[in-house]
Amino acid sequence: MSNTDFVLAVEDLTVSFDGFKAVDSLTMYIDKNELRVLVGPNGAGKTTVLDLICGKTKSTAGSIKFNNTELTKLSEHEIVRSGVGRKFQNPSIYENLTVYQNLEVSYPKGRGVFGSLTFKRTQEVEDRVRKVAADIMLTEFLDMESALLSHGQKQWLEIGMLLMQEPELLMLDEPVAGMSAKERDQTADLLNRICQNRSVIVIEHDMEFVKKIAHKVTVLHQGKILAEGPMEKVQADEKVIEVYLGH
Amino acid sequence: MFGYSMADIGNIVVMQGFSGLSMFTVLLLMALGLAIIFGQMGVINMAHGEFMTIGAYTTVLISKVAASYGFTDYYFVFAIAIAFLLAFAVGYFVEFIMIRHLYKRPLDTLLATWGLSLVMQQIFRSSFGAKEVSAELPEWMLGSFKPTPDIDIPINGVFVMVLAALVTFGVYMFMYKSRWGLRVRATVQNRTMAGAVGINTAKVDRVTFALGCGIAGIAGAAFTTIASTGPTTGTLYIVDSFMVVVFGGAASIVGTIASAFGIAQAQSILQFFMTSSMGKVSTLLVIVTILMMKPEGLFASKLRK
Amino acid sequence: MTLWEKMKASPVLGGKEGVIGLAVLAAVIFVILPLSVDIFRLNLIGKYLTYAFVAVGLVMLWGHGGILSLGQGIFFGLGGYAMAMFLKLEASDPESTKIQSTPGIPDFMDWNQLTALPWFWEPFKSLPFTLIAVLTIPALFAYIIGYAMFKRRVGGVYFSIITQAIALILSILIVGQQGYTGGVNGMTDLRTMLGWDIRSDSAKYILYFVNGLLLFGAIFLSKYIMSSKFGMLLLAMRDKEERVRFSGYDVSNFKIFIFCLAAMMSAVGGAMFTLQVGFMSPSFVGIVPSIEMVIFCAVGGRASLIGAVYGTLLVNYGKTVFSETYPELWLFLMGGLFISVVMFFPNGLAGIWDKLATKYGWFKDKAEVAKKPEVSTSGVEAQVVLTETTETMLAADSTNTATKAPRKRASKKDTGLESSKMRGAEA
Amino acid sequence: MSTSNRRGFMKGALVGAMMAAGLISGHAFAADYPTAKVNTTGLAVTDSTVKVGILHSATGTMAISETGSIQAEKLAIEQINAMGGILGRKIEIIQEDGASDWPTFAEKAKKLLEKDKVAAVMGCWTSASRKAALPVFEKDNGLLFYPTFYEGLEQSKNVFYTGQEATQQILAGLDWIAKEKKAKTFYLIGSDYIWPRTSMKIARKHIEQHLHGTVVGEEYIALGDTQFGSVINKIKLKKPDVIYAAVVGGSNVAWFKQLNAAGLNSSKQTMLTISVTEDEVLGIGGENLAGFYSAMKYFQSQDNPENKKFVEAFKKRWGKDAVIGDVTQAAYLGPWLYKAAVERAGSFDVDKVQAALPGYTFKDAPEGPVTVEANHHLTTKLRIGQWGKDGQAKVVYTSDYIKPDPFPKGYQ
Repeated sequence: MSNTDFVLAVEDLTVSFDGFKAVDSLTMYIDKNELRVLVGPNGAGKTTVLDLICGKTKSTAGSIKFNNTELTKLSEHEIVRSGVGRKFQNPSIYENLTVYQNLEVSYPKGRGVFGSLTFKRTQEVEDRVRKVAADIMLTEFLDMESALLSHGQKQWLEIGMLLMQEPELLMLDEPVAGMSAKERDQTADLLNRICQNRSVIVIEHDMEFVKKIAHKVTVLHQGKILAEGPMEKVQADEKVIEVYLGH
Repeated sequence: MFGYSMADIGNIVVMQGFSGLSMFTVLLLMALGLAIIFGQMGVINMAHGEFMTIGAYTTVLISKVAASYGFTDYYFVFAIAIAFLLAFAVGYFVEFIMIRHLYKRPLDTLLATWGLSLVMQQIFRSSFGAKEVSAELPEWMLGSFKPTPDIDIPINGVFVMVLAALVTFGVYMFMYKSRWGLRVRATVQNRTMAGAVGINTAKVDRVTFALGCGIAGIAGAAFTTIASTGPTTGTLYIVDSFMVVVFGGAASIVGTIASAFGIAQAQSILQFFMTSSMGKVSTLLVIVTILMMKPEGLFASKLRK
Repeated sequence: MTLWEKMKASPVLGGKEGVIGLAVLAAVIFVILPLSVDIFRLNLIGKYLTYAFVAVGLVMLWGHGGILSLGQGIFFGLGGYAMAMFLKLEASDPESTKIQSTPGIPDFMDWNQLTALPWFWEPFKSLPFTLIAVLTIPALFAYIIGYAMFKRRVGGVYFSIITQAIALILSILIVGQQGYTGGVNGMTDLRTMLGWDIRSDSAKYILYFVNGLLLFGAIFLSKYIMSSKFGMLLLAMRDKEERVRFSGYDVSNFKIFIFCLAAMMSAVGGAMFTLQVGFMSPSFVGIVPSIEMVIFCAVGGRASLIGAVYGTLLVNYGKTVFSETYPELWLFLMGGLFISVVMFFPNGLAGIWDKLATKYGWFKDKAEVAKKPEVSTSGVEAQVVLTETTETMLAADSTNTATKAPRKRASKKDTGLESSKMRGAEA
Repeated sequence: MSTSNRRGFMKGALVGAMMAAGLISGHAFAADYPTAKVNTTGLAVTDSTVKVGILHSATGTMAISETGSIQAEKLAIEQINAMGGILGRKIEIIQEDGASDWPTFAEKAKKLLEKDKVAAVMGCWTSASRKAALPVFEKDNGLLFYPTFYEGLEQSKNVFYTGQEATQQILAGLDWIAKEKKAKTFYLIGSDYIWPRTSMKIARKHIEQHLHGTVVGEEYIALGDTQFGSVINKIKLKKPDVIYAAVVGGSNVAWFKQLNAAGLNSSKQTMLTISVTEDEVLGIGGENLAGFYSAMKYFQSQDNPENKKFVEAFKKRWGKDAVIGDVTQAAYLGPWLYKAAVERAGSFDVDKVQAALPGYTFKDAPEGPVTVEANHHLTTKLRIGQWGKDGQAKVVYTSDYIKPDPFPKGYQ
């Protein structure tokens, strides 16, 4: 495939599990600094798309280019190192470590075996941790064991861990699940802040929340794109209405 | 193969085929109970061999009792039933006092059941002495069946084969055709959900574990016809049993059957053409190599993760 | 800062408790035991301490990394055999083997009709080569096994059972290839090392102390690793492997490294075993010793380095004493010990110590205590939440960062289950 | 027993044994042998007692085999004590468990010699355990009485071997079977470790060079393997005149059961084994063995008076179901040989005991008189027993006395 100006170019992406096509010839482009939301009914293939991009699942066919680098052949850590960050549906943090340590572990230095053995906590690390902690509203909790955080705070912490890596593309799977209304608002602000110098893909069910953050929305259905575009346009799309109501 | 007549070679092929089948059923019987306990429940039961030994000693004792009443012909059927019940009962008890506290720590079940196996070995030694004993086999089970004068089909091999088939069928019916089996599978797949729909998961666990032990007891009883009975007999079987289950893909009973078949044929053939001990090593090496490449075993259920 | 303060503040040593723990262990190994038992018992303890190398490796591999290898006997054996080959060659000089058909080769080779030394034995005539081999051969072996498995993400129970099978294969091979290995008898009657009689009392004393120093070396190295970012990652991998991978780490490399390191430690133990006991046999390579070594570690506390040493000493001493006093009963006692440790004291001796220390407020400020080992009966895979690392990191925190406030939350007095319950309530 | 110079045994085995030994050596009283004189090297010998170690596996896989040895040694020691002990000193037993683990044997041997200072040790069973413990005995100058028939290739001044070395057990047996059964082709099968391998090496040389026969197959089974289908088929293909077997442990039971089930019973196949004694028969079952031959120096069924007495005493002490195999009898010799050696030396000092024993003939051994040779092995006879369904062997052949030759020329 040809090179593009897009941060992420997904073309003809297909994956099948025992013949069942969870993602079927999907083509999608994400711009620089864009915040894209993936919506769709359960089983539409949203999470699978993220899995494919970050290498958790291997594709059957098609290509994924990130800054014109083919990702489908890379292993997970190589994809991450090339600048893609992924947050999971359930908050995935190291519960035995403190908030500080969680962020520190995510700092993109000392990633090799020997690098990690000789890694030192420099002022640079310190500054970066504090800055991210401030972003995710956890400055006060830096020394707390992260298991003690509230559910919403854990979600933020995971986002913070991704921010530590300064990814160019951030993928968030249901970042506001289990959050209070106030936390949702804070998260929306957070997302709007962080997409200023990177692209973000979000999977979300909460349409109110989607409205607050989405630049563009992609509706998936049975592994295929049903509609794509700004929120208002998608909401008005008849196919989309049918799928959602008929569901 | 020069210097042998065609008839010789033909006979050997038949008998070798049987010996492969026979080893297959032995491995299958060994592994079935473990396939339930380890494969379905995730408990790494290192005392599996000792549950087999319970069955073996039961058979020996009953053969002695039967002999003193002049009732040696068909005692074996009773022996198998009692071996099952006894191993089942011990398994039930062990689950209750020990295993149920460890379900969330599978690797710890390995250590605890290792301790259990030591204790059981010493119980056997204290009760039956350190020496090996043998069950007096009924006349009809000795010797061989001869379709032609030059072909011998061991009757005890046939017996183990039939028993393995029956037990496998029974396990299949139980797991896939009975309400109990449904509960077991439900509990294994989603404990919380199973509990929520009114399944007594604790009881299901206990019965399932005990069932696996009971089947080990049957295997132990059957093996008195082909091998030894002593306090440490169980240790002869444990690694082979795990190999069969793991190689087959832990959660799959079909996998266990397939893997028992594959391992038995490989070992049987290799041991024919190499020395016995190198045949065994080669078989293990092949298994380990395949497992390294396909860690989920032969018949892993493909899940969309 | 005084030395004491420096040591206390060192994240590697693990704070005040860590320093005192090491000091006590050093006193036990280097002063109390040598003064209180005769050379026979001391040699026996030296033998136990060679297993402690394996246990220390397992603490990192299993306790911290969550990787349970049931094949540590492989590496113990490889190290031991490498050393035994050197010593056997030295004991097989043409003069003392002149009654053989082929003098100058080890006796078991002669019995097996070998007429020349096999090529792979030749280099073991050199002590430097042997010492290098003790470290590199097991590491290479571990690398191959680890690479094959971790790159394919074989983990958990499967890893355990495959390593167990490899241990079995290796022991059958050693037994089967007796012309090259001495078979089931192993390599016996090892006498001297570069002319130095390793069976003399003075040699036993020296070897005991060398062994002790090497063990401390292994512990310090482990402590350093545990307190580095590597140690933190190891824990992170044990609990959330996926997350680590998606933070840009090649998880398999870390696992391979720690597996190789544990293998090397086991091998050093094996080599020291050969030197102190005077022979090596396949009974250290197989399944049973490999599981026993895991149990030493479990009894001591699978996440505690120092606990592992005490666990090894306790179990082996128990084995010796019970089997002398109640030869017919000791299996009951051993079996019972294993069961009860797993069921009631999953953190082993270290866990018991922590409970006591917490209860009586020894060494710890209570806030730190809250983050101490939590075991878990409630966790997913075999997990114990760890001891030293978190604690040392915390110690480091308190010197580096000023924000201590949130740590002092009232609900954190209790450890273990209670506190996890409380967490549930808070969440 | 024609060589016995005594007649008229008293009833009751124990009393008989007491008297028997008494007649030979005469009663000794401790007062005649002051401790300071008879024990100059600091052994655990007092005015009234002498400590002797028993070192066998009471646990683990080898306990199956070693239990008989422990029982025989204890019986002999009790009998010796009942007749006044050694030089008027009662034997105190210190029993240690080798736990089927070779290093443990070394550890326990060290403990017995260095801590307990025992005057002698009855013990070890497998070669591996002996090899592990041997350096300890040599370094601490201890004394070991080792009961098992073994591969030879060893001779230590610190060990007396009361079982047969390989050539004693193998050569005469092969000669007999070659002559009796006109056997020309042999199939060798053994467990995969040193004793069977060395034995088979000797057997092969003897078959090829002296009997002018052919070895048509040689097979080794991994220790603990229980599947013999393929091996049996190989044997069927080769149709050997004789199977020569040295399979041990759990494999042994499986081997005979499966062989029988495959139709290779004694009516079709001649087999001579060197690894089946009455102890193994318990596990194998007489019906699976009936008609096969074992080559041993002793069988429980021997009907010489010394043996009858021994069997009676053994059953009285250890239960009527107890059986006695070759090694058990050899183990029984240990304490008696030790007693004789000490009394000949007039001292418990190891060096003197060692020097005193060679040349001694123990006339009352259950197997018949045996003589200790300068190489610390015994001159014995070899017997071929044919097994019956009842688990006892009928002795069908008894050789002349065979001198021990642990380093046989031409067989290495």
